[in-house]
Order: sequence, then structure tokens, then C-alpha cells
Amino acid sequence: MRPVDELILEDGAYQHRTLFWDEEIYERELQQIFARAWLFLTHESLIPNPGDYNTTRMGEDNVIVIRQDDGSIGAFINSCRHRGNTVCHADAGNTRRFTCTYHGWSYGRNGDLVGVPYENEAFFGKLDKSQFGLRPVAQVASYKGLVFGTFDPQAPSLETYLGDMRWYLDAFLDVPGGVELIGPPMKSILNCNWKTPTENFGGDDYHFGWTHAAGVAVIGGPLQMLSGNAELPPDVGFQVGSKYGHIFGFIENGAPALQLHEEWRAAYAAWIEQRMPIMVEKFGPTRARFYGGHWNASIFPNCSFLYGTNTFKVWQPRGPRALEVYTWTLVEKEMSAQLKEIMHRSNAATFGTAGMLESDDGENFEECTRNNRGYVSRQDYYYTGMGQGHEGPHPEMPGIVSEVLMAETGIRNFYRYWARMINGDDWSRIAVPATSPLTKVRVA
Amino acid sequence: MRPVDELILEDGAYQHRTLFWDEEIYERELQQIFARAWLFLTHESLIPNPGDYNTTRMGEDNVIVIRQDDGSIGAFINSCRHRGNTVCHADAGNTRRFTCTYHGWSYGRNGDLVGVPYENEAFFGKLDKSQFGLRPVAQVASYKGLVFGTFDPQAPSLETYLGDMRWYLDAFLDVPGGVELIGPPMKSILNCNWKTPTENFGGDDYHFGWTHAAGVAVIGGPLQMLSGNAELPPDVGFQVGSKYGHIFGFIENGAPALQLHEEWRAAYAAWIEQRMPIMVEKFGPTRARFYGGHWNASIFPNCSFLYGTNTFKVWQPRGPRALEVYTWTLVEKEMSAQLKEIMHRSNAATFGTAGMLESDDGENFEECTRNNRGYVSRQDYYYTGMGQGHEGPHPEMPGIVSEVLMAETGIRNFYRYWARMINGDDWSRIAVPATSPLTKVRVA
Amino acid sequence: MRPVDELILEDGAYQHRTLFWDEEIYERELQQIFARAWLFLTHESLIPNPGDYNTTRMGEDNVIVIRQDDGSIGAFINSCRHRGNTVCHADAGNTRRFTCTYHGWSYGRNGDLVGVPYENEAFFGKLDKSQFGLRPVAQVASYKGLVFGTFDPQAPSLETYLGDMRWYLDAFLDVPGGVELIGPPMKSILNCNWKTPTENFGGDDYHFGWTHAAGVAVIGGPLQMLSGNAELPPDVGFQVGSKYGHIFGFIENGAPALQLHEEWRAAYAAWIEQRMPIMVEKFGPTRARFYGGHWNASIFPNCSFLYGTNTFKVWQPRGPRALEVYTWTLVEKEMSAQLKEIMHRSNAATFGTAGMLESDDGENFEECTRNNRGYVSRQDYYYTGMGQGHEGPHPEMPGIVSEVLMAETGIRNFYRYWARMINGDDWSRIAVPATSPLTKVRVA
Amino acid sequence: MASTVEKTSAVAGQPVDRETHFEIERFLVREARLLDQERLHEWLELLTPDIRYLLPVNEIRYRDDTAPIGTATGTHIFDEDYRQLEMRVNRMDTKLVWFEDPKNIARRLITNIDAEWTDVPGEADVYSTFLVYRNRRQRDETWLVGAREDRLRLTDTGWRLARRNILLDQRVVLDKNLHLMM
Amino acid sequence: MASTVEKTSAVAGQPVDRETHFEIERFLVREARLLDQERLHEWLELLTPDIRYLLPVNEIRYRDDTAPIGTATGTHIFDEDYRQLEMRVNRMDTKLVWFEDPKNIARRLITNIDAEWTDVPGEADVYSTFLVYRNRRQRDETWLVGAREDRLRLTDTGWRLARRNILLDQRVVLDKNLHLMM
Amino acid sequence: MASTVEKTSAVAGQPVDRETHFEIERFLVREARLLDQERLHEWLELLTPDIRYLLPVNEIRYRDDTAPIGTATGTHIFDEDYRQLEMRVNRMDTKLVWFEDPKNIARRLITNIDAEWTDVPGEADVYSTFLVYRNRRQRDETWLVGAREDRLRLTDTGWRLARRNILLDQRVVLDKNLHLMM
Ligand code: FES
Ligand code: FES
Ligand code: FES
Ligand SMILES: [Fe+3]
Ligand SMILES: [Fe+3]
Ligand SMILES: [Fe+3]
Repeated sequence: MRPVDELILEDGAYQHRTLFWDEEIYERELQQIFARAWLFLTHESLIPNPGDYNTTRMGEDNVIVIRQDDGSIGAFINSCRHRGNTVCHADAGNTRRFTCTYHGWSYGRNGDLVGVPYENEAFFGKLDKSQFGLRPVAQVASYKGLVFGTFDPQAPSLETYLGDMRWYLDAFLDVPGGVELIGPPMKSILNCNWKTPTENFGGDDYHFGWTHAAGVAVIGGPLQMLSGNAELPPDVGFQVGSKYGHIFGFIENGAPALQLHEEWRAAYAAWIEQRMPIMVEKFGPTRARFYGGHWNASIFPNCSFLYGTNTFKVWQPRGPRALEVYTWTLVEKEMSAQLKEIMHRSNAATFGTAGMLESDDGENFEECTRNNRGYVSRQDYYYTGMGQGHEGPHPEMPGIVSEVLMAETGIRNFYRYWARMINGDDWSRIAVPATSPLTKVRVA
Repeated sequence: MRPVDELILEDGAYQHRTLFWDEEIYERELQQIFARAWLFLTHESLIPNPGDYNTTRMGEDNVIVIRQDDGSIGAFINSCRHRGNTVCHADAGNTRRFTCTYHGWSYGRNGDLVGVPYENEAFFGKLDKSQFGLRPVAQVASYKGLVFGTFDPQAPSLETYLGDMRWYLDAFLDVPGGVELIGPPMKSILNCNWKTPTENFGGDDYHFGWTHAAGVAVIGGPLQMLSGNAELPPDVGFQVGSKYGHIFGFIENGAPALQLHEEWRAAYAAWIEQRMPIMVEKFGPTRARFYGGHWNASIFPNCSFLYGTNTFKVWQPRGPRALEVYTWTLVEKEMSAQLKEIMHRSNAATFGTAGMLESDDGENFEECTRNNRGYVSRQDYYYTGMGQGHEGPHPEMPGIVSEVLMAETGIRNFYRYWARMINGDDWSRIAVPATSPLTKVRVA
Repeated sequence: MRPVDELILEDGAYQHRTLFWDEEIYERELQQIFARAWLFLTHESLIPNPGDYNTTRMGEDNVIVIRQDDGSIGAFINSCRHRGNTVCHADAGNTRRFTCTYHGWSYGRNGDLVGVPYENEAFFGKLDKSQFGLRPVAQVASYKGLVFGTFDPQAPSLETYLGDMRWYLDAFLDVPGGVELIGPPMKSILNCNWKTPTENFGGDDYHFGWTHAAGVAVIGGPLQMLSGNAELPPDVGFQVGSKYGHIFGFIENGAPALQLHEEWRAAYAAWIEQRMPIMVEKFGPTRARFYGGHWNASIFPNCSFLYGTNTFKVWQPRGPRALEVYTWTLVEKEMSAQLKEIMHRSNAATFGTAGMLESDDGENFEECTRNNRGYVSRQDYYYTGMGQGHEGPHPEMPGIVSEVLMAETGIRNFYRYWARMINGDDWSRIAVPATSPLTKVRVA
Repeated sequence: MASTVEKTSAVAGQPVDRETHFEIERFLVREARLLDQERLHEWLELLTPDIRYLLPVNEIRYRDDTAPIGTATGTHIFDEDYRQLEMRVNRMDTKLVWFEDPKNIARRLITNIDAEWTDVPGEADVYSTFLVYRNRRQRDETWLVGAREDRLRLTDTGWRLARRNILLDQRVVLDKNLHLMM
Repeated sequence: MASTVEKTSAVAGQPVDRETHFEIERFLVREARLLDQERLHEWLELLTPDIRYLLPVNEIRYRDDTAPIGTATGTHIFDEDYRQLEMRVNRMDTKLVWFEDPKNIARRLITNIDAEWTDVPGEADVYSTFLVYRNRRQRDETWLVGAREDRLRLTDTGWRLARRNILLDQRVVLDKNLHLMM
Repeated sequence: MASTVEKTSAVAGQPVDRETHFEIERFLVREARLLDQERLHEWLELLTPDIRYLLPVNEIRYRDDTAPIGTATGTHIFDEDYRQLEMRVNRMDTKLVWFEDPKNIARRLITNIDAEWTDVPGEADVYSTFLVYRNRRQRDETWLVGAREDRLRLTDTGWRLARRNILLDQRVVLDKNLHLMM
């Protein structure tokens, strides 16, 4: 593995292709990123009652996320402390205990080891059960319904970690009644590195008109003109890179653009219009704009969503060249059942496993990884310099903001923070504003 | 790979989870364990006549085991000395020569290179054929019909290697007429580390009532009460760990317990009863008990059997996360054809590839390996402290003996010897009695 | 990885078995051999017109080979310079541009980046497109229709690289009108190391009678007597090892031997007879003999062909234990359509994917690799000492020539050059005549 | 072709007669062939205007787990009506679907056909199992196994597909997409 | 359903008539569906009391090798009578089979059905090939291909399975178990 | 067996009648079984003397690419007449084919049979799909999926195979050879 300052050059504009292939780099990612960063677990709405649980993954670790009796949420590694067997095989459910199928040890909702067969006869009553509870995730927290966890006890609070990104997120998370995710999630695989879809969903409006030329052509609506890059989108937008590597991109008034049919878009537009006054009052005109626009966003390292469309995804890494995609639908709690149905179906038909736009993206992502199989190809760098020098602080909006919609501002930001994390930098150093030392200039 | 004294702690009570995942540790196992220890090859009864052969594996090496003209048994690596092609593709057969399909070199029963096409025209008669015989397994020996081999010329004799374990084994191997294996073996795969089934079949009575709750419930018989850990087994038993890492576990009077039907159990019980006087005379009351009981046992590193049930297995490693299982039925030569048939069918229906109990075990084994995919999970230790402090030398029985049936005595013993072997210790050091230096205490 | 002088011993007569298994050695091969040597790309006849292209591989790198507007041939890595996506998914075609499906960057026939969406809006016209053309293959050249490329700008010219081998090749490449390849190529896989089929097709007449005993028996013709090594071939022949590791083997008068039917052989023989006077005049009697004989040959590192049969193959490596075979039919341009058809069908029926002789070879090749899975097996050496001491310079013919047909002269030569390349020797050192320093003697 | 009258005389829940079974088998085999050949507009003609085309997600729950949790209203990978299916076909017509150019190969093997009459005259419930294989680019493969619960309707122009519920036997779809009709 | 009389008039070794073939095809398709749906007690009802259910191990020997060696009496992965099969079904009823909870998905695709009359009146030898697919937990897959040599018997209550010899086309079973009926 | 007369009265391009379909289905199922059982000489008897047996290479081209380039006259993995097929069978008889000893297991699952009359009396165009599975040595597997376009001819001794075009759904054949008939 090359030194980090040879992996990421020119403020994130160049990434060495080994980032998308190398096993050693991936091991470092598991250690320095997935064992330290806040990772998306589930949404509170999916486990409302005590004992409700979901199983998911953090990096390559299997975890159980379960509502506690006191209403809080706990998360635990899904592996028995005795010989390591899986203690829960379901995607979701409600339970008082998780009983291991191997020797019958059982664990409570809080992870405590509560049952051990033949505890007296075999252990002579001397087993210190308190030493053998399920390994807890170090910190678990919820931000307005979105539940995250980190394996690092030293990690800053979730609020601190989300940082500036909250200023944007609130503009829909704080809608009256809040939001929820509709599950169960679809699950599928991608034979690509986990960073590629994260950067794409977070900050790549540039691909939309070409990759999705066919889909937008038949869906119609305000973005149809983008098909084949015929024209620039009707309204302007911008990209943002924020502290800790989060990415945010915005298209004015685009929210309903990818709902499947004209009248579905109308229904969603009507909903937004009806809600808008409340949002304006709450956030003022600038931020309220976000509520009516279309977002692409990624929360570092592997959680992405498109507000408006309304797809919500986690890219679960599985080695450096593959991942599993979990896909939910994001809706507002107070929307009508019909509107939620419209969004759930539109999401499935666009970015679901059989979605028309999903199928446009997948191969591009995979080939960006698979071509690194070539030894000579792999010695090269990828390039994301678009909009460099045309971005910076903004009077009203936090983070580094691009001048125009088509910019790789957020992507460069993502790789700058990737470099700090992979370096093993202390959290305090990672926190300093994102003007980075990675200015080594590439020699072609 | 961590230093060995960080891999195995507290006399074998803790094993670092990388033992069940790491490629580097596995390479060391191939070098220090599978290239040095005595490995099970076949049973003499399966290759009775000159030229009879079986093919099998030693670690990841393919070998041929063949009865020599003088009645002895030889074993050779199944790879041509010219370009490396396989010289025998059959599971079993009888032959005078193994002829390579590539260039036609042929080898005799004793591995000698006996035929080389165009030896004069192409080699001008100058090829020293004695230099190119099939690579022999360094030592091959039989213990009362069970044939083992080792690649290590320095390895102690098979008798020495089996050591104390012989005192137990003899109690059924020395039955009048001796024992035999019924083949051909079933072969299937397990996506788990090879050590997990070895420890389980050798010394894990603790899992029986829970893992196999359903099977014993419908089979009935004396062990039925164990289903779901309802009660402790009717008669007592114990676990033993012996020199060189062998494991032995015993349940009083359990021999016929897992024969499939009431009358089948009766038939087997009748056979034992009829034989018992001879065994008592031969071994005295203590050891004769073994003949009527049920055993779980593993011969280090990867050969296991259940006396009584009567399944005999070898866990052929295939990388750190997979193996192939070979399964034979173990019977006494002098049993009637009907009784052998009962045992062969009972074995298939319980621990065969489609066996009801086999299907209970497999997933547990696999998950104990697969959960180590998680980087954070993998930093932890597994625990087998059951019965620690309640075991020791026994007035009558060799090895370290547990006070009660449910104990991980044999499993700890297995890992203590694993540590000595992996360390590359000289055979003389490995031989010293099994009170080990691995007393480093784990800090949770 | 062992030092090179322990990998190849006694002038190439012994190769350590890790050469056919080890990942680290393979990485070195990609770097020192496939990123430096001249590799076969295509035949000029397959891309006659401007814009005609084939896609293929160089080592593990995907490349496009395309006829330029000026009639020259260019080759480029088939990976977009932006995020790395594949720019061409077809096997062959004709195009003006390659447009990436991800963001729509497009590249001209000469690899130049000619189209970038929103170049002004997104890049503010400041993108230096000249920096982002497709990565060119450093050198591309054609030798009498056979097109090769190398990633190494320092590599000697193709003519120099082919060296002495040209003296042999010309004997059919210079036939009036020249030769051509019939495509599209068949593609199949082999789970073996890439060196095994290269050495086999290049210099292993020794396997023919035994491996292909069945095929030659039913095809009949002059080689039928070789079936089961019944007799030596009717006419003599020899093996040659030439500079840079190329291999050449020759059987007198054998050219039509493997055409499928008697009258097909007759038709081909008639063609040769009719052509022979021209060839004799052009090359003199010695070399003209080649035109009527059957050749096995490999151009270092992974291109093989059988003149006469007339199969042409490239062994595309895919890790140390697998490869993809590309198979074309080699014919003379001026042959009649019927004769070309005969050869195309004979090639398919003998060395095509479903070929009778192809199916004889495949498993031998695979087992020579797969048996190295064994740790003990892998510590050994393979042996190719046949004819050592019975070879040397020849009064008329260049290279090291064997006294008799059955000799591993060319194979030893191949491994001597493999050792020089893998060593990272400078091209000037590689060039010195092939009496090698690899004389370390093996200790059995 | 047996007349509608004849059919409607059939008893609900009863297996269809041999002749009808043959017709239905022909229908499913030819439908599969149309899809394999990418004759998508002809395929649309085999659908009724009120078609419902479904593929539900297989969420994994323990056997004793009945109560749905969270907001889960169930998720479908396909939940399409005629208009959505037509949109997919029209999308292919744009020739802008890079994923399908060069053309992907897909093959649908239909087996275990079992049909019975419903209480709606002229409508049959048809069960079938499938193996769908996709091969694309140099060597990418997709293997899908499952079953289909179809409602077929006998119209004046022959049998038509009125409903399809696809039971895809996977929890995690083992490919980058399901960009094909089953 | 054709009457037994009719059948017994058939000639041993002859392919069954088209009508009988259709009945047998229906029988095998519905049997497979019952197993896929885990309706195991209904499946037991399709077996004769004297059923023999076999799956032999494919030991690999050279073609010229005739003499059996060693004690080998042959090994069967399944060698079951009605009582053993019933025991397996009862075991599932205990709800203690952790391996099957959450439920595994299994799909049996039955093809190449070929039937001929035997010299026993009302009994047919039926050959069929299969692809059995199992999908469990998040993404574990099992793929099994082979053939079955069945003896079917026509009883007053219809066709019943009297014997099944499963030819599983594997030497090494490429999964942790064969915990499913084929 | 329906008489040739009856057949020739059929209309070109029309699906065959149910009875004929049954005969053709029997033919293909038994042909597959003969091959699985390695009864190769009996298989040869099912071929017409003028048989053409083809398996073309699937070269990958963009959809808008019509013009063939280079010298490409097309390549076939199989391009065989009766004499070549007979040579393959005779080769197996030599007992010198090491690759097939010990015997390989191969299983051919034939599905989606669809037949229609041609304008040649007594000849039908028959489409079918296949899954071919091969298992050999300890655990090598080959999985092949595709379709066959057959021409069947009704002769005095029954149906015979006059032409077979195999559509193997792979660009890169994912095994070391195709040493088996499909
Ligand atoms: S592994 Fe869980 S109880 Fe033993
Ligand atoms: S590899 Fe065995 S004879 Fe050459
Ligand atoms: S990756 Fe090719 S244009 Fe972006
Ligand atoms: Fe996209
Ligand atoms: Fe067990
Ligand atoms: Fe060969």
C-alpha cells in the first residue's frame, strides 16, 4: 500500500486506482473507517416497540439493532460469545431473548447473557456471565429517527459527526411529524468498490443525463430535457462538501421529478406546496427551498439517499470489489397512505433492484472497479477535478459550496476525509476544516 | 499473525478468533501440523489385497494409499514427477501401475517410475528413473486396522503418537475379530474451519441436547430426555484430553442410543451383552465399560468418530474457511450382515450427508467461522472454560480427566497441543505432559 | 517468493512448483513480463479498414486495438480516464468514437479525448483534454500481419524481439499473399497456469502420442501410428529454443496430418505441393521444408500456434491458476474458400473449444496447476531435462537446436528467459545469448 | 382452441382438462420465447389491460413471528400495471439503454406447469417454476430460480396474462439488478 | 382417471399412452409442489407403505474396474423406508429443527419425464430429471442436478410412489447437508 | 404413431397438433436420455444421414453494427456432419479417451419444447431450451444453458434429427472444453 499522500492528490482531485482494488487498503478501511465512523443502522420507525429488532451489518460485522425496554436502542454483534455462532438469523422481528442454536446460551434484549444450560452442573455456578454478554456497539444514537452506531468509544457524538450536514438534513427531517423508512429493504449486490456508489449518489449530478438518458426520456417531467445531456436542468443547483466527508447536492424544485407518472408528480407537488408555508416559517426562504428541491446526498462513509425520489440506500462493503445494497423508501410520516404508496412504487421502479435507473448505474460502478484488475491500468489515477477553483465557503450555507450544479466538489471532499481517516488521524485532527494538506501535485 | 501466546490463553480456555479465519495461520497449520502430524488415510479392510488402493488427502495434498505386494501399505503423493499431472483419478480400485495421461510415465505399486516412453530415443537411456518415483509419504503405519501417515520422517512412531489414547481405543479395537470401516465414504463440504468439527466431535457433549433437540426427540431411546436439555443424561460420563492433543468423551451405557429404531437398538444391545464377558475378561470391569458406552473422540488433528453411533469422519481442510467431510460406518468385523446393515443405515440417517443430526451441526460449525469475516468480531476470543479446575489426572485412567460429563477438558487440551505444534516446537518438547505454559491471562 | 536462482535450476531443467501456484510470483509476472514483453493483439486482416477494432487483453489489462485513419494500428487501455469505466463492450466493430456510458466522455480512434459534456458549464473550458486521452499501449507493431503490442517504451523493436524466430516464421508468413486469421475467435477457460499450455504447444511433441492417443487413432493419417506411442513418427523433426524465450518444434512433412478426413488432407497436400516450388526458390530447400511440415510454436510469453493444423491461440492469464484461451484459424490468404473452410472446420474439430484433441489436453494442463494446492507437493520441482546435452547451435538453423524430435530443448529455453525477465533484468542483459547462469544444481 | 363456453362449464378449483393444459403450456412457452427474443411489443399483447405484475421481497422472519413490525407495508421489487410495463418497453425503444447494448442473452426455462380453474369463468390459476439465465459481456452470469403464480384469462383472441406473482427464491438478489422480465 | 383394468391391459416395457403420461406428469408436478410448500404430511400420503427411497453414493472407479474392493457393500445417503421418512416429517413437527427456522426456500424443477409399463399390472417405471435449488439465510445457495428412477403404482386412490432411486450427479455433495427430499 | 400422410396434410408455419407434439417431446426426452447414458451408437441412429450439427460462436457486437469486419466468415464450435459425429463416437470406442475415464456424469434437462410444421412435408422445426450439467472427478462442475433449433423429419422408422443449431448462451465458454453433445 502506497503512502496516503500518494493515494490522494491535489485536494482530492486524483485518487490512485488501487483504492478501488487493493486488499491491503481495504483492510485498513475496515480498521480505520468502518470500525471508527458512525454507520447507518436503521430508522426508529422500523423498530418502534420494545424487543423489535433489525439485523444489519457494520462494515463486515453482523449486528443486531434492538429497541430496549426503556425505549432506547441498543446494538450488538450478532455472534455468540461461546464459540461464535450466529444468535439471530432473521431480518427483523420481536423477541425477549436471542438463544444460540449451538449450546443454547441465551441473551437478553440488552445483550446480557441470561441463560446458560447446566450452569451449575457444568460450570459449578462459577461462570461470570457478566463477562460474556453480546459485544455491544460502542455508541448508538438517533438523529431525528435515523439510527447510527459506531464501534469507536472515542468517536465524537453523532451530532458533532453530522456537523454542518445537519443544517441541510433538518430541512426535511424536521418536517412536521418527521420522516420514516418503508421496509423491508430490498437487498442486492454490486461487484464494485463501496466508495464508487457513495460518491455517485452523493455528488455526481454530472452522470445523470447520460447514464440515465433512457429512463428520464420515458418518465418525462422536468428532467426529461436532460436526456442525452440535451440541455442543462431547468433550475440551478449546487454541490456541497461538509466536515467529516459528507456530500450534498441540490437541484432547485426537482423534488417530484422522478415520480413515475405525471399525476403522481402532481400529487407529490401538491403535498409540498401545502407544506411549504410551514417550512418557510420554520427555516426561512433559503432553507425552505431545499424542501421543494431534489437532493443527492451521502453520509460518510456508506449511506446515501435521494430526497424527492425518495430512495435511501446503504452500501454494505464485502471485500474491496463487492458490496450489498440495502434499499428503503423514504417518506414523511404524515403523508397519506396513497402518497406513500406512490413513492414506494416510484422508488421501486426507478432505484429499486429492478429499477429502470438502478440498472443504468450498476454496470458503470462495476466496471470502474473491475478494470483495476489490469496491472498497468491499476498504476494510474482517477480524476475528479470538475469545478476545482469554483467552490468555497458560502455566505449563507455551511461547508464548501460549488458555484454550479455540475461539480465534483463533494467528491473531492469525500476523498480528503477518506485520506484523514485511513491515515489513522486522531478525531481532533480529522475535525479541522476541510482545507487539506493533500496538495501534492500529480506528475502525469 | 499474532504471537502464539496471544492466540491461545489460559491453558487453552481462550482461542483468538483469527484461528478460524486467517490465511497466514492456515499456511502455518499446513506446514507445522498437516505436514508433521499423523493423518488418517484409510482402514486396512478397505484395501485388503495387493494393488488395492484408495485416494485421499493429507492436508491439501492428494495421496494414493495402496496395498503393496508384500502386504504392507504404501502412500504416495498423487502427482506425476514430470510436469505434475494427477496419476490416479479414481476413489478406489486395484492396479499394477499408475500411468500418467499426459506423457505416459508409469509408476508401480511401490511408487517407482517403471515406464518412460521413448526412454532411449528421447533420454538416450540416461534418465535416472530412481530419482523420479512418486513422492512417498515419509511414514505409513497401521494401528489395529486404522492406517495413518505422516510427511515428517522425524515424527514419533504412530504408537507413541497415539500414546495414552490407545488405552481407550483398544477397548473396542481389540474386540475379537477387530473392526472395519464400511465404504465408500460419503463426501460433502462444510464452509467452516477444520478445528471446529474436530473439537465438537471430540469433546462437546454440551451441545448435544440443544443442537440435536429435534433428532433425539423423534429417535427416542435413552438420550431422548436430553432433547432441549430437559434433563442430564441417565448415566454419568466424562471428558479426557490426552498427549498430542487427542480428545475422548464418554457416556455410560450409551452405545446403542442413536440406532434409529427401538428394535435396532435392542439388536445392538444384545450383541454388546453377548460380547461383554469377553471384554471384561480382556480389559477388566473399568475399561470394559467403554465397550458398552457411547464415545465421542478426535485423533489430533482432524479425525473423529463416535463409537456406538457408529460414524467415522475425517475433516479434510480446504483453506481456513472450508473443508470436505469423509464419512464411513464403523462396525465390528464379526457382526452379522444384518447388524452391519442396521448400523450402516443408522449412521446414514443420523450423521450421513442427509443425516438428521448432521444437518443440525453443519450450520453451527459454519457460522462459528463465517462470523469472523467481521473485522471487529475477529479481534475477540472464543471461550471454552467449562470444567476448568474440575479436571486432572485420574487414578485409573490416563490423560487429563474431567469430573463430569459436560466439560471442555478435551477441547482445551486440543488447543494447547495446537499451540505447541503451530509454534514449530520440536517433537521432544511437544511430548512433555500437557500442563502448558499458555497461562497468560486474558484482559477482557 | 524464493530467489529466482532457486526457482529455475540446471539451465531450465527444473522449475519450482510455486511458479504454477504462487500469487506473489504471478504479480511479478504481470509487472516484469506482461507489462514489458511484446504480446499478441490481433491480425491485420481482422481490422482492415479505418475504425475497425478488436478488443482483447494484455496480461490482465483490457485493451482496444483499432485501425487508424492513416492505416496504422493503435492500441489503448479500455478504461475511461475519468472514473475508469469500460469505454467499449464489443468484441469487434467499426467506430469513429468510443463514448463512455457513465458521464459521456468520448474518445477518438487515436484515443484522444474529443468530447466532454458541459465542458464549458462544468469545467469552465479549463479542462486540458490532451492530458486525458485513453492510455496508449507504448509500442504497437505488425510483423507480416501479426500485430503485437508492449507496455514498455524501452522494449526492443518487435523485429529484434522476434529475433531468430523470424528465420522460421518467414517460411510461412512470406508465402505469396501472406496469411490471415479467421475469426471471431472461440473463447474458453482453463484452470491452469498460463505457462503450461505455452510450453506444451511450443515444445512438447513428447505428449502427442499418449495424450492424443484416441484422436489420432480415429483421424488416421501419417500420425496415426503415434497413437499410444506405438511408433516414432515417420519422419524426423527437432525442437528449437530461440532468443527471448520463443519455442519452435518441427515434424517433417506433417503439415496436413491433422486435417480431419483423408480427402481434406489430400486437398491441403495438393495445395502445398503446388506452392512448394515458389517456396524452394524463395527460401532454398532447407527452409522450404518447413512449409511442408507441421510446427508447434510459442512466441514468448503466451502466444502459440500449430502450423499445419492450423490453430492459433493466445493464453490470456487470469490469476496464477486460470486463463482464457482465444482460438483462431490460421490460413493462407490465397487459399480457395473451400480449402479455408476445410481448415476452419478441422481446427474446430481438433483444437477448438469442442475439439477432440483440445479435450485431451485441458485436464492435463489443469492438474499440473491444481496439484500445487498441496503444501508438501508445492515444495518440489518439476523436471524437463529431456535431451539435455543433446542440443546446441546448428550449422544452418538459428537458436539452440535439439538432435531429435522428442526433446525439451525449447521448454528449458522458455524458462531460462522467464527467469531473466522475472528477475527484472535490463533488456540488454536479457538479449545476451541463451547460455544461462542458472546452473545451480538441484539437491533431491 | 376450446370455446369459452366449454371452459366456463369447468368447476372452480379443479385441474384443467388435458386440452386446456396443452393450450396453457403453449402460451407460457411462447411467452418465454418472445421475451428471450426481445419481442417486447408482442409480449405486451399477451397481457390484459388490467394486468398486475408483482415480485415481493422475501423478508426473513422466524416461523413463530406473525406480527409485522415497524412501518413495513411490504416491499415489491416489481409492482407494476400495464402502464409501467409499457414504459419499460418504450424505454428499450429509445436505444439509449447502454446496459442492453451489446444485447444481453437471457433464457427462460419454464417447468412444473400446473393449472386449475377459478370461480371466474374462463380464468385459470396457473403455477409454474422457472430457471432464468442471463449471460452478458464477456462472462457475466445471472442465475435465477423461482415460481410464478399466474392468473390466465381466456379471451376471444386466446389466453392472456391477467396477473403474475413472481416468487423469486432469493433474499439478497445475487446480481446488480433484475433488468429482465420473468 | 383411467381405470386400473385399462392400464393392466398395457404391455410391459412399452411407453405409457398419452393419457397415462399426462396423469403421471401431473403426479410428479404436484408432488414437487407439495414438497416446495413443505406440506410434508400430504406428501407422505403419496407414498405406498412399502416405499423404498434411495440415494446411492457415486464412487469413482475406472471403466475397466469391475471387482468391488474392500468391505464396500455400497453406501446410500438415503436408504429409507416409510417409517424413516415419517420420522423425518415428525421431526419437522417438533419445531426444534433450528436449521429450518427461519424457513428455507427450496424449489424442485422436474423435467424429461419418461414412463413405461412394467410387468406388474398397474405399475410404471418413471424416469425424470431434476434441478433442485435451495436458498436460505441471507444468500446461501444449493444447486442439485440429477435424475430419479421411480416406480409408480396405480391404486384405487390414484398414483402412488412405490420406489425412488435418486441419481444425484455429484461425487462430493457441494453443501453442508442434503436436508431436503428430492 | 401418426402416419406421414396425416402429417403432410399439415400447414407450414402452423404449430403441430397435440399428438405430434407429444411424439416430438418423447423423441427429445429419449434422445437426451440416450446421451446421458452414453448410448452413443443408438444416438447416431436418431440422426438423418444428411444431419448438420452446429454451434456458432456468439461474437459480441453493438446493436447498430451490421457490417461484418475483417475476414470473419463466422466461427462454429461445432460444425459437423454425420461423418464427423460418427468419428466422435468411434473415438470414445477406442477406450483411449482419458478425459472420460473414470466416466463423466452429464445430465441434459430439456424444456420449452415448441414445434411447427415446415413447408417440407413431414418435417417440423422444433425449438427447445436446455440446461446441461456435467459433474466429473471429485467436484468439477459445468453448467450450460441455451436453446436448440432443430429440424425433425418423420421417416418410416419414426422421427429423426436432420439439423440442430445450438444456441449456447455464453461468449466465453466457462469450462476447459465442450466435450459433450447438447
Ligand atoms: S456457540 Fe453459542 S452457545 Fe455455544
Ligand atoms: S506429466 Fe506425467 S508424464 Fe508428463
Ligand atoms: S467514467 Fe467515463 S465519463 Fe465518467
Ligand atoms: Fe445514477
Ligand atoms: Fe452434533
Ligand atoms: Fe496436446
